[in-house]
Amino acid sequence: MTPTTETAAAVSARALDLAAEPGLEAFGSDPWWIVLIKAVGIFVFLMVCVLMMIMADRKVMGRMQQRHGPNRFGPWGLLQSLADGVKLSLKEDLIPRTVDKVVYIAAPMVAAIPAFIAFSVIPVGPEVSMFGVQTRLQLTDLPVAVLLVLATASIGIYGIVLAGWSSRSPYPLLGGLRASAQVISYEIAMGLSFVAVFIYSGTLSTSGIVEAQQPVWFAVILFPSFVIYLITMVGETNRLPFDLAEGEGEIVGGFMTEYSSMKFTMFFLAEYVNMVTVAALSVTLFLGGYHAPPPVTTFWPDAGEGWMGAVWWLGKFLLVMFLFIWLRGSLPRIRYDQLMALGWKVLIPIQLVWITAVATIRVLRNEQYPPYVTAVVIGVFFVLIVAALWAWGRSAERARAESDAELEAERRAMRDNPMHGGFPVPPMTAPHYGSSVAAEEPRFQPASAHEREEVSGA
Amino acid sequence: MTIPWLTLAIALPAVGALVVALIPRERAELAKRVALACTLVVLAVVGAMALNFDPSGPRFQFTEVHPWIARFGVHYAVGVDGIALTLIGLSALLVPLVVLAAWKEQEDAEDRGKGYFALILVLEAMMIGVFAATDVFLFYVFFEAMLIPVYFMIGRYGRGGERRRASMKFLLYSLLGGLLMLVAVIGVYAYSAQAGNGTFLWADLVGAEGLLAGVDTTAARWLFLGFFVAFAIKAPMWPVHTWLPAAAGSSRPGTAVLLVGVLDKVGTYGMLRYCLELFPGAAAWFVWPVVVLSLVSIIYGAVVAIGQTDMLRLIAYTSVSHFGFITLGIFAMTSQGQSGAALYMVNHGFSTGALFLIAGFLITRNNGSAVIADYGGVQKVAPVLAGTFLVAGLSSLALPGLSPFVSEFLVFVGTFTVLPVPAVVATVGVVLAALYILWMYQRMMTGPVREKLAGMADLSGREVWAVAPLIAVIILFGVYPQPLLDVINPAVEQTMQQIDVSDPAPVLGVDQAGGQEGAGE
Amino acid sequence: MIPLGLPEPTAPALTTQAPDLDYWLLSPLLVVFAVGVVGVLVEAFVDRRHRRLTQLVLALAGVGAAFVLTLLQVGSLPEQGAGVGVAFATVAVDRPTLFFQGTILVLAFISLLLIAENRDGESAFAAQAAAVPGSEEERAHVLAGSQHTEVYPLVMFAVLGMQLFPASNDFLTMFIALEVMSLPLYLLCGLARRRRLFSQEAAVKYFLLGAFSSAFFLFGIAMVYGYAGSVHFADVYAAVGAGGAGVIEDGEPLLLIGMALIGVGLLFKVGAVPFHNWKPDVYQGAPTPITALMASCTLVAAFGALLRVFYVAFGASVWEWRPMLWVVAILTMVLAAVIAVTQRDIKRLLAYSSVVHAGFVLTAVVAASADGLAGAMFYLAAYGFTTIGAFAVVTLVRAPEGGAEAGDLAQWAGLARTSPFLAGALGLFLLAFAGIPLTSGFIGKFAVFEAAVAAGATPLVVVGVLSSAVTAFFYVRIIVLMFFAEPAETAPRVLRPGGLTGTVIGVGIAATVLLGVFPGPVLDNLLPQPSAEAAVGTQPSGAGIVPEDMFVR
Amino acid sequence: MDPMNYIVLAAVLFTIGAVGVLVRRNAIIVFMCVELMLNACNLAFVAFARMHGGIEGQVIAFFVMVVAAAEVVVGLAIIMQIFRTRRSASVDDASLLKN
Amino acid sequence: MELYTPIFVLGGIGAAFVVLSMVVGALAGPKRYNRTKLQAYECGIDPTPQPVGGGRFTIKYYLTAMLFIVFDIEVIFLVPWAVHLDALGMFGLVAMVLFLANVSIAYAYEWRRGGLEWD
Repeated sequence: MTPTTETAAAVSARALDLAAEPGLEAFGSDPWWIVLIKAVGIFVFLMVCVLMMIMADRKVMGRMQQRHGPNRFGPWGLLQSLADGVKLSLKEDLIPRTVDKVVYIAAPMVAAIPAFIAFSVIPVGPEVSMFGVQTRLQLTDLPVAVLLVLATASIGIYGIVLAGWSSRSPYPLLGGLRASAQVISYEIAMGLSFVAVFIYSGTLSTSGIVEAQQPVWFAVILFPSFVIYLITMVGETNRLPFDLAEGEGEIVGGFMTEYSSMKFTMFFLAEYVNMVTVAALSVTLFLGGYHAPPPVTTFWPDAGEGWMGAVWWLGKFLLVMFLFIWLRGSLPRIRYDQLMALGWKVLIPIQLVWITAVATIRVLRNEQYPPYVTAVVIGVFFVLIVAALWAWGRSAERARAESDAELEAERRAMRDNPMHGGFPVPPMTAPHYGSSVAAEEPRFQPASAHEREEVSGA
Repeated sequence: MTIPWLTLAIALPAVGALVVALIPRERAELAKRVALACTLVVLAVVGAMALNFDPSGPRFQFTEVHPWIARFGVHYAVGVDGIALTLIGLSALLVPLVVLAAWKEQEDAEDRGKGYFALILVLEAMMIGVFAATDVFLFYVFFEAMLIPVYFMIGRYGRGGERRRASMKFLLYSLLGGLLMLVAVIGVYAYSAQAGNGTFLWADLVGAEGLLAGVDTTAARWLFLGFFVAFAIKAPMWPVHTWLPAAAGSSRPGTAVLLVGVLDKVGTYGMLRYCLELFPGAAAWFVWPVVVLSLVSIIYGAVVAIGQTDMLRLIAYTSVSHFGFITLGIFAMTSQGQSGAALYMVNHGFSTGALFLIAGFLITRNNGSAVIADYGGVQKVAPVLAGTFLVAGLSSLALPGLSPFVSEFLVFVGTFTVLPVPAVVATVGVVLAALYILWMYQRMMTGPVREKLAGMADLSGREVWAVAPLIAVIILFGVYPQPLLDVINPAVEQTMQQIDVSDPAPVLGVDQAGGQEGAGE
Repeated sequence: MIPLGLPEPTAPALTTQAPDLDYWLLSPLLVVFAVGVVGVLVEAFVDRRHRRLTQLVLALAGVGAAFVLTLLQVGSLPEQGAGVGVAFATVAVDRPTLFFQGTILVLAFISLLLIAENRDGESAFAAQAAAVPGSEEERAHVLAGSQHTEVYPLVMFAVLGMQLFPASNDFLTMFIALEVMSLPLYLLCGLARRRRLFSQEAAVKYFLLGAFSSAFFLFGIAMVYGYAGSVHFADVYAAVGAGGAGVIEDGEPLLLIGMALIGVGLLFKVGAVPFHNWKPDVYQGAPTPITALMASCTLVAAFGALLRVFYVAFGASVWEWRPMLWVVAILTMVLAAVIAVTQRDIKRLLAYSSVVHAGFVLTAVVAASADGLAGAMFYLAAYGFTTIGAFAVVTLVRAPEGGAEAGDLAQWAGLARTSPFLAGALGLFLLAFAGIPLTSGFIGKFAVFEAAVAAGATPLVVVGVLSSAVTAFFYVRIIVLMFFAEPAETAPRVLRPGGLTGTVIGVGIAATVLLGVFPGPVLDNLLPQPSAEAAVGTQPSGAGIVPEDMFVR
Repeated sequence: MDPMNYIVLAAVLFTIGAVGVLVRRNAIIVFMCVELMLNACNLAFVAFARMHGGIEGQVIAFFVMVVAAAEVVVGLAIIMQIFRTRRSASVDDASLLKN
Repeated sequence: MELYTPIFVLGGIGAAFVVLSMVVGALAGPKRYNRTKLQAYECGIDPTPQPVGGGRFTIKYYLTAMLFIVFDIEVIFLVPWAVHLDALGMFGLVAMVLFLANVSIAYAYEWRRGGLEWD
């Protein structure tokens, strides 16, 4: 069964040939110290981002709510989150007696570690010279880079679910379940929103996608995808208005209820790192990555070259991060059923239609069909969408009318008979303790056992 | 255009069965009449056919060959030689008599016997078919399909509490045999296909130039065994006879008549036609085992018969003994032996048929009891019944002047010339036969009349009509067997030719002892 | 070092030429699939009251149309060669395929009639499968007359899988077909209206064991793929002939393991011992119309696939797989027959009988000849009709109280007194199972045994014959019970066969008798014939070189 | 690394799954073992695809994933149903049909 | 392997940080035993008894999981198709439209029959 060494070598060689992906030559050839520098750089960047983000969160929120936010520690309160971190690490580390210990301790790690990994494929800038070595401002790239991001995000969910499960307590369990249901629901819409990007880029590698956004960003030509991505991005990271998993009002702290000290911090950290990652991904996929925005390039062709690219990238990235805070500051938390309905009944169908449209138009153009065919197809899609919207509106109207009528009927019944609908007053037939009056016969006989036997299949 | 006699004889009762089955239950009387009429028409057809049979003509006459399943080389092929013709005649004769005899037997059944008569007709069609088939596959189909009507006749319309068990025993025994035979049948086909032409046509298979000539010895012996076991079960031969007494004891006498009188003949007929002629070499090799088994059957059947307390079972055991004679005659491989065996098949049908029928009359008169001890002094109250019973019984023990004597004699003669010792042993069976028949007669018919039987009626007109033909035939062929022998002998001759055996040269002038010594050396 | 990064292959071959799917040759499959899909839409958008009728009409029309299309394709096959490969040769349209598909469609049509039977608004299926048995919710649904009309689309998908299963020409398609066939059946098994706990249990068992076996099947495919470098049957055949694809040296064990595991998967579907354990439980627990569907159509499809795999893909290594099938066939025939004797429940008994019959068909598979193929095909068709008829009769005999089917044989005693027609029909079917001449069962048995004997497997046939004597025992016992025994104390309630069930029984009887008396047209015209030189030249012991001209390669 | 190692790993995983199916009593775990077996098959397919230098094995892996997903859906539905009825997912408790 | 090495490096750094900080947190924090602290939080009332395995939750979640599986598979098929759409051309488009139509039918069924309602 074992092949001889020659055969194995030959096989490996052929496999290597296959692996030679056009476009990825720039990667995989860095010296080890460059890799190390980049990796440490990314780590530091993430940590700083998280600290700043927490601070910014509170600051911006404060401003939006006509107050100052933290302003004591460090200049303008910049070191506030660092202080928070130190404080958390000095708190008592509680492990409730009932928990499943191994899983309980592993859960925060499972949540946090993958969060770091995802950033490794984000292109921050073009090729630059780093200590005399030509290298790209991107840790690495893969033929399946975007899938790596999705995969790490999915693994992160395990952390949440396991945390909820291992706590052995109702609130964390509910929180964990809600979180996972929410994340997987939005993951589909998110994956679908990538598909349109892949159609246009023809590759899954992040650097390739960025390159494909010359001269137009995908956010422009694939605007619906972009919008949906932004929505799912918020859903994926459990941020307001979608933070049902830790909805303080109903389920205390969600899956984090039983956690304290550094373990609690890790979930927090994971959440913010994930925010950073999805924001960076949105920049990569839709906002042209490190390329300078089109109007700028017309008068400054080299705007996105070298380290300048990183600056552009950072600007876009901060914009998206600001969006997170903005949303949090302006939108109320939605109900869970609304959340699921939005994911399943709105985002997914829109995506399906949109992808079909994109693919159709793309293929029609590739195969050089005359423009009027394309126009007709677009028209057909348009009509379909309008029809769907109309039908949807009508059915929604009907449903509303129905429920209104029901409510009205209920109200009328209430008016006629105050006892209607089983208002919680003790029934007249209830046994009256200490009373000599015997309970009346129940007015409705429960179905006889025989009859039940007959209809049940047991 | 020639008349397809055989197809007619097969189809008529089949159609009749359908008609009878479709007649509503309330009009059962009509159904019986239709059944009787149908059997009589069949008898007429068979009779006409017999008259047209030319003993000096080709071996198979009235042949018809139509392709049936081309893929397996199966044909609907029928034709009769002398032996088959006599057996078909026997069936055609017995069936109307059974119908007559069973006229009132099924009154208490739910469908008032309608189904019973339909089954009899189905059975008749299959009995005629099985004897007429000249295609091995067709033969097998009839051979197996025949079980089903009999199964229902015993199980549904039988008598006694044991009938379910008995019918099941009968079916399973026969089915097991039949399935083994199926392997052999398939083997025959496989070898014929190997020889160049996959077919089941009997005529193409047999003989020195036949398709089976090239089968190697071992294979031929296995194939022979496949057929033989099935036939031995059917025949019934010791030690696979045990289903018969149970089946006969649990069935209505009419059923028993057909079962023992005709059905079991299929076994011996099959040995003669298929075992011997398809595999002559293997048959020769198996002579001694078969002869020994035959002798055991003869003696065992007779001895056990003596000890029976139930007359149906007794008659069944006598048949075991008689079938021993038939197989002995067949495997003696002499022309007298085989003629005798062929003739015995017919005569045994007559005599046993008569015995069963009369036993049936007795049983209906005595509240359904077949126990010998329940009878006594019958001849005083019902002399005709007793008389016919005596004649039938005497024929069964092969009294000279009655037909079985001729066949038994021929079997002895044929056997003695080649197998003297077995022949001598077999004579013990004759002595024992006298014992069981006469003793039974003595216990049942003579002596003081039993109380219950005091008011017993003698045979009614219908019953006389049912038995008289049999008695007549027994006496007729006892005195003058030549017509039968004329028909049978050419077939036997040709059989002997096919299997390449000839009678030993007559040993004129040399004394028996010398001949024996010569044979012994 | 193998790089973990998977290569993106250079542009796949699809790009150079637009793939051509012969939609005409695939039309029977497409029609059934379309009907299934439309059925789902009907479930979604048609008003509850009209659903059943709509679904029924759709399903019957779809299956009927597919059957007509199948028939038409017999004419459009090329004169030369066995047939054509369609859709990149992943689907083989040849004579065996069409015969199997036609048989499946006819049997499915009959089963559908049985499935559709609806007495007093009460079908054989649960009112609401999601409701816990015995709960108030269920009661409410029963009283409201809810019905699961999803049954029809599910059946259509299962039929689609069954059609594709014997037609698939590579292992991947076959695996997909296997799952498309099985998954709806798992669900359908759990939908019985009465004895829902039994039914759910049957579904779980069937599902777990089925998934288990398909995992074996899949791993076998992986091994064969490793050996041959392709999952296409023709390539596998070539690779087996050439001793492997050359990449893995000494890959013989891979092939053997693969063959064995694939065999396990297929034999499970067929229900051969020792992979038969699911059959009695599932047959007993499932709603009887579904049992009928499984006992007939699934068996046909599974054997179709088995034959194609062993005759086409592994046609060059007959000597490797033959001993395995010998053992399996003997075990199947003997053990199942012996166990069946002890059964007291009619559906379990029929299930064991189905196992035994699978053993009989296996003897034909072992033959590895044109005759074997034809014999198996005929047997399956004949058995399918008979078994559907038998299960149709089972649906009519109900326990005296509660409306569940009278499974216990004791309750069947004396059935002939009260309902002679039903008892007669069942008697006929049982006789056909037992292989009595003038029924289709006999011709089938003859055909398979003949093929086996011709291929030198006489010992197998002897075993088969003996076990069929054993099986005859318990068939006959039922007949004895029905016809000769006194009616039971608690006589079963025998429903009058409605139009649909009556039709099913009638068709069963007609097919059983017709195929028994005039099998010629089917045997001579529809089944593959041994080629002329094969008929003359083959020695009995030399069989086992699978004839080349029956299947598309 | 010798690609054959992947095959061995696949075989080991497959065996673990198979043993799990036979040994474990909880229907859900049995079911997960089946999924493990399917994934072992996938590994084998992909490894063989690499050895043969084609993509067929990878494509098959895709289809297997689909099938596994469909099986999960159907299987969960069935197991949940019996679980709701019995409040137990042990395959030993499902013994009404044993004879 | 080279393409993947940096990922492991980054993952290693992340893991080291996470583990380290958790250990530090565990060591640095005070340890003051208090029985109540070790109980699960439930509004001050004793926790509802939980069966081993975390208890049961509504079937809704299973349903969502199944739906997710179905649609995730759809995405699995869409991704390679999208990447190679230009090469696949019209055939690819038609094939995928058919596929999406089938999925949509299942989706419509699910929607109409209330599978997407969360209540």
